[in-house]
Amino acid sequence: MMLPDKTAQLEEVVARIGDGATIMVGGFGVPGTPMTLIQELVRQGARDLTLIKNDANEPGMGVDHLLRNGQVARLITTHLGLNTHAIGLMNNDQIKVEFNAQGILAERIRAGGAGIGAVLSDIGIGTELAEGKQVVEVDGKPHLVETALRADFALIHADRADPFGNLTYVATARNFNPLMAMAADCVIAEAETVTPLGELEADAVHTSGVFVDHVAELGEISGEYAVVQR
Amino acid sequence: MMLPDKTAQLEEVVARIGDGATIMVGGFGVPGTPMTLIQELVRQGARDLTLIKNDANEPGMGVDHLLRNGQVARLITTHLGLNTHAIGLMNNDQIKVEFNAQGILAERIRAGGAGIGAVLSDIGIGTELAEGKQVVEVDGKPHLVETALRADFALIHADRADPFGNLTYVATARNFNPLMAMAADCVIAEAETVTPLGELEADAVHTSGVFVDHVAELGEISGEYAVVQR
Amino acid sequence: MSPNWVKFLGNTPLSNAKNRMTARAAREIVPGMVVNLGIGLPTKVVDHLPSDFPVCLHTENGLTGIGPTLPPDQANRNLIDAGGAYVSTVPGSAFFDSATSFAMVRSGRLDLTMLGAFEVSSQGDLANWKIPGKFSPGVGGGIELAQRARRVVILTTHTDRAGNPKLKDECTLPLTARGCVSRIFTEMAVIDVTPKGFALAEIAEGVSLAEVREATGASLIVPDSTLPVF
Amino acid sequence: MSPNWVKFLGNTPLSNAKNRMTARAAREIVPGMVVNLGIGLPTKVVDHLPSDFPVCLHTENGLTGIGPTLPPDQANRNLIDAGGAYVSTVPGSAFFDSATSFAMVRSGRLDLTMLGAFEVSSQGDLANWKIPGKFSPGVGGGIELAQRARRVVILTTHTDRAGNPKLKDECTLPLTARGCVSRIFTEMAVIDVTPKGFALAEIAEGVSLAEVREATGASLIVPDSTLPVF
Repeated sequence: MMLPDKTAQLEEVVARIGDGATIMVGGFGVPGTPMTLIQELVRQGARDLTLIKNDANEPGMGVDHLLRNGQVARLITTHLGLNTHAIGLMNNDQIKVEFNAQGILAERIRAGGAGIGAVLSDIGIGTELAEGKQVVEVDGKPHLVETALRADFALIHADRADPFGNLTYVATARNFNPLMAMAADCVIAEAETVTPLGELEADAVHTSGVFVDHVAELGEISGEYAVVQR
Repeated sequence: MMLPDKTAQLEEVVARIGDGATIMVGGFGVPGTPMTLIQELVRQGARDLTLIKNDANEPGMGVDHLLRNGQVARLITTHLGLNTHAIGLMNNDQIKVEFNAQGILAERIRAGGAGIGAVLSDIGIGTELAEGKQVVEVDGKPHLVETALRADFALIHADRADPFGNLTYVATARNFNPLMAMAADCVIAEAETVTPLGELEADAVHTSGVFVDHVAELGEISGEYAVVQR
Repeated sequence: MSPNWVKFLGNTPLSNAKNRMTARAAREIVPGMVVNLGIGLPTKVVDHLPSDFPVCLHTENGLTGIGPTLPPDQANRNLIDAGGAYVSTVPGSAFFDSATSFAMVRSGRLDLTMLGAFEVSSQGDLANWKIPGKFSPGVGGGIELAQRARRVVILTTHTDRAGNPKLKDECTLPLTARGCVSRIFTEMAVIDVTPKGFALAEIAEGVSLAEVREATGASLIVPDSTLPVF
Repeated sequence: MSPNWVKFLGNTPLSNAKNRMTARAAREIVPGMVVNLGIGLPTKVVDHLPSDFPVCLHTENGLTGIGPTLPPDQANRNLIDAGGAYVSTVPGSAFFDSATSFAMVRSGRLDLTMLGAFEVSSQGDLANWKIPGKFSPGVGGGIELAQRARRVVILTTHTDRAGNPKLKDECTLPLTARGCVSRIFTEMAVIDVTPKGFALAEIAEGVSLAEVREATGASLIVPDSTLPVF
């Protein structure tokens, strides 16, 4: 046996994303945000999207391009503090925003990726984040039902990949990427380098290729991935 | 700042385990089973233990020493197929055994390690493993409440460690170890090698030392870790 | 399936009934699949795949990309499959923990599993883990494989050691999962589970229709056309 | 705390009120702790720890073992803290995903967090994420840090920009978590949250008791003995 090859052209796989799709996007700030996949999604123009992403990047970067291009209807996120433009869209009801506690967003995505229906957590009880959520008692204590999240697509940024779709991440560019790479029907990974099968050490792989549907190697790394000058 | 040192003598940390303790033990078959920590627990003799372990190893190996020494009152596990001695103890009511679906045991331990109360899963609905479990509907479908598991102690086998307790595992010796290393009040790791701080690559660490309380380097690797001749 | 693989299978020596059965079952594996093979007969199926067949074998103790089984003197003490066999890796293998392993299974990333059976009902119910009072080693990973692999096929002898049918109107033993089985491979026949019950799909060389009916504990739908022989 | 660290802090230049306040807060960090420092003032606390102080700094975007912040020309584009600062590693740092990061927080592995505040009530309720109609960037990781760190201390100016007290009988803004705050450091005082309400523990050099009372929006328990000055 040999492992199947999932290398693909980035343009072709992004073309599968249609209007109305739900899309998970990796990244926490710049690190781990799949800037090139996002730019291609802007170019191809699918609309009425639901994005699931930790943050909305900063004005003029990453998913903010999708927001500016009017492609986003709904955003499930944890914090928009670095993107005043996104906050403006939210305050003007031009996008709907659902805020989650950050670790709960991570757990909900992981639950989707793990094929479980929900997790029960007491995080946020007594705050407005608990409003409208089903409550279940465990050991006599109230817990919120935090339902699993899955998406039609996940856009992932990896440092290295192999043709089967095994992925490794570097430093804090890992963040939500390995979780989202488990939780979508179609997982598309951009990788800074795609190495031949066998070059990634089996113990060091962060995401097994079993979770990944398509992997595309980036050519030049654009300036959007660079250190942000403030 | 520098990271705290958690290196310890194996004998001293195992001495903390008292009668009646609940103990998670890593391993799936031989790989990843902390044979040396188990042998020390046999030598020190704490009794009336509840063990949480995927399997009961094979007769005369690993946790079977604890069973033969009469130290185990209760076993939470998934499969005893390779240990007829353990099955005999169960059938004669000398130990109480709770069987879990393997992936659900993994999720329950992870939930304990993740500080969530339970996961909701439909695995086992319609089978006897569902009996007695609370049922909650998610999106109109019944799910079982699979409560989080935590333990007083976790006994972990790692390949390499550093003094802060960062751990790496090799091959299929990983299995339940990283999950259990998150889910106990006192996590004790035996490592085949303890390397100086900084020698484990930060991207390749499998368990952050934040989860680990004590780490002890093994001297000679005993024959119990070797390939089983069948 | 590409004609290439069919040609290869045509050259496989079918020296006995079980070999013929596993060779036939191997044709169930489509290029690109992720497959989990249960202990026993299913493991033998892999011997009928050519070395360049694109497939990913998964084992629930934490490996994607299983390579050939090794003799004890070449074995890696830390590398086993879920049945305890000393296996190897292939280029592109990846290791992961038990929670991640079952995340793959439950979230639908497993295209196919081949399992053994004590009983299969004509509705596709499976019993393969417990015989009350006789055999109760625990369910291991069986429930999740049966309930969540996208396709579940069974490899089993047509009858038990006493000659009693394993294919029945209703299972009498504790269930592993309901309605999960799609197809059954035995030494006598290939039988599909359909909304109307068992349907004979193929028959083994030298076996008569009357013999199959006699050995089957439920009614059998037989096509009007000539039955393919394997 | 070892006298060593106290001596060091005694030598720290306390050139202004905020520096004095962060230097005092640094003494809250006990050797061996795992600590998460919130954005803003809390981040400055680390400047008051000696280079060999044994502590592990955690950031929720996936790093244990934060090293010094780097200037842009030395920064790693993939290595930031949760506030977006380009940080570095120390020997023994480890990276992990967002789910694992909050697993640490929720399961009690975080000994201490230092956070900012809009309001703190005399019962220890904290509001620090939302001002309805003015400021609602999302809660990020704040709820989990506030609700689950073993000790939560607040670093804040004693009053808001308009001169209104931040320490009050009841919070009026949406809560982050109830009853979570143990101690508050301001430029004027160190105040403990006790079962009987706010208790003055220390007072800043040059600040009078009357001034503290005036700036505090709730009654203040004052010890009979001389107040330590920081």
